[in-house]
Amino acid sequence: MILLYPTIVLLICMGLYTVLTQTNMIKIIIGISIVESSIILLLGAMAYFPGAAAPVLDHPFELVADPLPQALGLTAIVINASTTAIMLALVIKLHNRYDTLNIHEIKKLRG
Amino acid sequence: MKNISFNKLFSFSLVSLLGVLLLISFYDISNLEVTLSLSEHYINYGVEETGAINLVTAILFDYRAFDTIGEATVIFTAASIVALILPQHEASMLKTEFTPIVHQSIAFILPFFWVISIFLIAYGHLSPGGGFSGGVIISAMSILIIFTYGFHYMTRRFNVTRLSLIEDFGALLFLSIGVFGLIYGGSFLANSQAGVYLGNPGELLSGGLMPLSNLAVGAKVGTGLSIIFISLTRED
Amino acid sequence: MPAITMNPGFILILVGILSIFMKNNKQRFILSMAGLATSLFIILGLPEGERLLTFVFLDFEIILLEVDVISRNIALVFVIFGAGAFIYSYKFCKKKEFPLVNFYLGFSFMILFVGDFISFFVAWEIITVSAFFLIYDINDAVRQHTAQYYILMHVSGGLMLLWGIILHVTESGSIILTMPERGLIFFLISIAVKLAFVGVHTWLPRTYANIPFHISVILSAFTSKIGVYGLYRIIELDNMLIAYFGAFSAILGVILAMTHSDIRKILSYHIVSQIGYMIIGIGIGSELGIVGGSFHIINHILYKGLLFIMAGTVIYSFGYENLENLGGLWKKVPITFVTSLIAALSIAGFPFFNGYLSKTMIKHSTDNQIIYYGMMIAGIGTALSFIKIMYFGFIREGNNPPMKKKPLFSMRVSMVFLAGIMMTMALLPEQMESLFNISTGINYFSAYEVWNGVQPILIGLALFPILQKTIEPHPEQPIEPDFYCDICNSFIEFDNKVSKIHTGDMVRYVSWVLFALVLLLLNFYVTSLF
Amino acid sequence: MDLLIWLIIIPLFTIFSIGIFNYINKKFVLPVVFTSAILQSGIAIYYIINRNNLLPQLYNVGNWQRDIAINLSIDNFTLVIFVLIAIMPLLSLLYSITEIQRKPAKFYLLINVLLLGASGMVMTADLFNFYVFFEIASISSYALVAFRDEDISLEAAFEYLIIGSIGSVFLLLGIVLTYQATGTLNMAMIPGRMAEIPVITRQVLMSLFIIGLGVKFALVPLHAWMPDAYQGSPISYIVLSSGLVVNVYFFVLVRILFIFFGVEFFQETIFTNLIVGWGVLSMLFGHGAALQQDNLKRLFAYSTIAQLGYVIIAFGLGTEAGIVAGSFHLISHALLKGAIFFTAGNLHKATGSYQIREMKGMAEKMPVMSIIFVLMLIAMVGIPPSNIFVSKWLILSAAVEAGYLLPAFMIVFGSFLSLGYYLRPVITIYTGYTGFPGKLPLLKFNEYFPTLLLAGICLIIGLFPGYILNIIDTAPEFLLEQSNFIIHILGG
Repeated sequence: MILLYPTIVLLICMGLYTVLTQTNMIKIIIGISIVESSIILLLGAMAYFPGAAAPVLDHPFELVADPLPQALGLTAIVINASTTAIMLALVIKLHNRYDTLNIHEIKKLRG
Repeated sequence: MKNISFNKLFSFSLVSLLGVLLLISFYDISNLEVTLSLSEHYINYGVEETGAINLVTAILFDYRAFDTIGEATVIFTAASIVALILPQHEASMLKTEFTPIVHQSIAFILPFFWVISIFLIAYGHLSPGGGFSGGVIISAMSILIIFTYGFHYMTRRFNVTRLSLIEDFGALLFLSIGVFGLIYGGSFLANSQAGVYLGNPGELLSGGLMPLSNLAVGAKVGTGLSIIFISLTRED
Repeated sequence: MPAITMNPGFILILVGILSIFMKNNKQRFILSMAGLATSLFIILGLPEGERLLTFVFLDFEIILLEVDVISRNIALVFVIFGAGAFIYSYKFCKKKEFPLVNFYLGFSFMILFVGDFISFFVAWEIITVSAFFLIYDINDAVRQHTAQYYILMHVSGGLMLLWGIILHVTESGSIILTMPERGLIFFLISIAVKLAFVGVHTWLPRTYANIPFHISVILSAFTSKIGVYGLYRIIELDNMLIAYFGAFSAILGVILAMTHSDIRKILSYHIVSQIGYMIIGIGIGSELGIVGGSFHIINHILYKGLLFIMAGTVIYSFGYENLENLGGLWKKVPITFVTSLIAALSIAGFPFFNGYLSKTMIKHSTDNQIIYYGMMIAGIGTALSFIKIMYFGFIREGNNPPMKKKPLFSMRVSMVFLAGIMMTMALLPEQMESLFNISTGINYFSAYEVWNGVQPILIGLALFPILQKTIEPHPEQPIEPDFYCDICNSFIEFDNKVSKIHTGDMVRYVSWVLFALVLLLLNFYVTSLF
Repeated sequence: MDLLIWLIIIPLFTIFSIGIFNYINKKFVLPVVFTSAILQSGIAIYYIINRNNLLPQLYNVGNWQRDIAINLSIDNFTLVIFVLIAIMPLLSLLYSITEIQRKPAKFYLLINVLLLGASGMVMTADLFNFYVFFEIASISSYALVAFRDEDISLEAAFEYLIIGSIGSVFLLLGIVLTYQATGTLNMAMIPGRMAEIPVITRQVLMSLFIIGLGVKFALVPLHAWMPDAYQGSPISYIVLSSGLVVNVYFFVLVRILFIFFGVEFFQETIFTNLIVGWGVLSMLFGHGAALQQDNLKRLFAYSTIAQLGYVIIAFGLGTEAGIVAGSFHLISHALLKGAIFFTAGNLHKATGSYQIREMKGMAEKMPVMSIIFVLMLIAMVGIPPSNIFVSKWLILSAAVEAGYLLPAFMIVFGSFLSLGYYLRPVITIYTGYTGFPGKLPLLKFNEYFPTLLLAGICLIIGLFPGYILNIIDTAPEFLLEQSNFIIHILGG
């Protein structure tokens, strides 16, 4: 538990660093996915208490994990997956048009 | 070259500074004394109010069903966007030829996938699972089919148009469940509050309209993700 | 007859809208004249000193009609000159110009009678916009530049006015047009731009010398006078400083005028100088001074308009306006010569012409020696520059340009009409004073006053042969870059820099987002330490 | 009557059923889309007209108790956006009939998703539900930017997607941390819990919200996507974006900041100065970058950034007058910018390009559109009697009243800068005609009607601002007084 927050922060930083330094568009998308996943990890971590049971109450429990962050996490996963799908679709299309995956070569818009 | 390394250095310092600041605030927040009133209500009264023993499903399909319909819209939109952005082409990106062993074993496995997905959807309110997980497994089926038997095999049976019709009907089903709540319960997406028979918690037919919602969402998510995958794999 | 209580500006605005739908120039002309006649009728019947036509806008009371002596007299002369200008120019006005001129006139009338800051500002800005479209021309790059310069200058002035009004309104809570309680300097800057005070006068010669002559007739007669009227309405200071500034403006304008040789440029710089007289009158702040200043506005509208009409006729008939190319015109266009001689004598303040009356009034309103001698010097300069125009343009037998077209009948009518009105006014000083509800007791035609009036002209005549080298006509550039162009260029430089940092590099944009977040967080964390 | 839920149900039905209608017969699509758009406008207008006896109104989704349910609410501040919901989508759809020739059904679907997101974001009183609607609106925006399927639109869409995702990640982080810190997602219950949190933590949450939402309404320096996105996307989308969606994002940020943290908190922590300064920066930067754009769409994108700067200043003052002024500017800018974009699109029909230098001599070919364009550009500077004049007047007097003299003066200076760049299209359009290849296309009813209608509305608002001011003058009650909002959501 003590390493939980550093891990999440490390993941966020890794993702952002990937976005900032990589030139391959797919890798940039991977970076963004890492950041998004780390926040879902944060949600999951929030739900958990030491010794808590899963929130499926087929019989009474002393301590139950918080079900709300799990539900939120599920929603967030779906949304992130959709965004990632759109990103990938755009990358395919951009690759068709510009014939490159290097983000620095896609610079028609400026000024 | 010098320029690039400067860029990396800048990015590294920026990101690490951000990391330190975030870490401090994470610890600040985790040290707070918080009463989780919302969750307490769900845990204490969830089962008796909604009739579902899986609290996550109870939240997703009853307490916060409004979120879920939004989320379903997101998937729906994403599927149609991907189909819009990527044009219809004939050939497939995946040209791998597999041996008959693979073909046979996949054909053997697929019915189990089907059963699992139906189980997850139907028992969503009773055990871990639900419309989303079930839908994902349905889409995994279509991914497997495309991988092993090829793109044409899949599109001969289910092309995108037909899949999106199924998706449309799934979504409309979910919406009409919401409108049912509006008519009988006085509020959009009212489920257990609409006076629907909740059943005994733990039985298959419990939780009011929840199994039906799960079914709608399962159909929607499964077809939606399949559309996304099919569209992404098509290429010149 | 029952009087119509109505702001006469609205009639002309309505006429402007209607004239869009008219078929030819004659119909538009008749419509405009009818509009002016209606306005004249309305102006004569307006009750004085009441606040009428009020309604509420944004919790403020808008006063659309508030008449006093000076605004009514200026409005009367606006009507007279408007009629003259329409007669002069209706034959060759373009289709778009009729509505625009009518809007321009309409809002000029409106601004004379409004009683609150908001409608004052509205009219002030719309005058600028309609003048912009009058100056603008679709096929002429010089006029496009001019129009751009004009609107940038005037809108910046207008924004200063807005800022001043905002400061005043938040301080006092009322928008009635009075002496501002706060932000006086912004009002002054704004008015200075409008009335082409020295330093911000650059738009004036640039504009009036580059547009078609019939439009410069209209613009020159009204624009800067509205500024002076604004000065009279807003600034109620008996502050000699303003009068000194006026004297300074009068002298500097006249010096600039002498060094140019395009007729319209000389006339334009002369506006700067004559505005100085009006500022002196209003700056002195005594009743006589204000009446003198506003009487000078009236006179100036007439004779400066007539002079611009003269310049227009010369351009129309000969195609040149640089004095270098002109000479010996008096035989060819005698009516123009005679009427413009009357105007030139008026502007120089020669006795028995109307400029003399108002100049004498202003002189009498103060004992201050600096202003007296300043006006004297300005008078000498005025005399010199009009001797220059008259001599080089009409009398000198130099290169006699051939006459391309005879001046139109309508042009001659308008010149005679305006000259006649001027002479009538000049010879009836008592009636003029009664129009302003004032009795000065000055005997305008006594030998002492006449001698005082003639002095600068005689000095000018004496100096003319001596200074001939410096005021000899020379060719001129249509547009000269100046200080304000440099300011604009520096904005463009700044903009280049801003625009250059958008390189199209997505990663850079992402790093901006992160940078902003880090900066925000750091700011909060650092401030929390203290 | 609880009509507000229909603002969600109607677009949802349209979204889900449009594919089926398109499959059965393509002729059904337009009537369905327009019926739904008219119904949505009608609901918005119904609430605007009956504001005195209906508002504030609360809707419990799912009929749960108020503290655990997702609530939808309409109060007087929401009406600011409802004015736009009533006007913009219908006109934008009308305009799109001729503009969108390729896959119109998809376009209508995406526009409806955008509308759903916008109305959901405005009405919801639940933080996570807001995030869902936020993503709904964002996702459809990304696709609409890419809709024209040109190189630049794809590039812009990808750029917008990357920057937008980074923004929404921080927004999600903010929401998650808020939940962790307060234990609730109900917007009305958060303020009470928030007051017990240490100041620095509140400020961290605040900055996460600002960055997450600031990306969307192009707060400098998070604005870079906006000009690029506008350059490649259809006019109908741009009008809806700059006329409604961007304003919605801003609206929500304002609501979150004022309700969660409270105006006293800003004044204690000098946050007001920061936000006003940021508004000034945004405005000057937008005006500066617009000065030499050659593409009309880019130019107006930068000008939108700058105009939102004014709104930021006005709201940042944190006074009642400031909020009314900011709301008024939000509305009047949206309407006028919509009209300007429509006109630019109409001019584009003749030239086939949005480059200003290609528009030479348009005045001779399309005199009516040109004169409207020019008048609207001049109105945009704030020359009376335009609605922008009224809103600038309100903002200026609010700022001076609150003692922010320098920012107020910068607004005046910014107007001067904006005149500089609005003059360039004017000058070019009214410059010597060089000749177009081919015949001039005739404008159809659905192309000039929205333009003229919006321009007319702007003029009417400029002359009689009371119509709009009457609607929004009670808006500050639900923003400055947290207790009003809390009582409204949770009950007495």
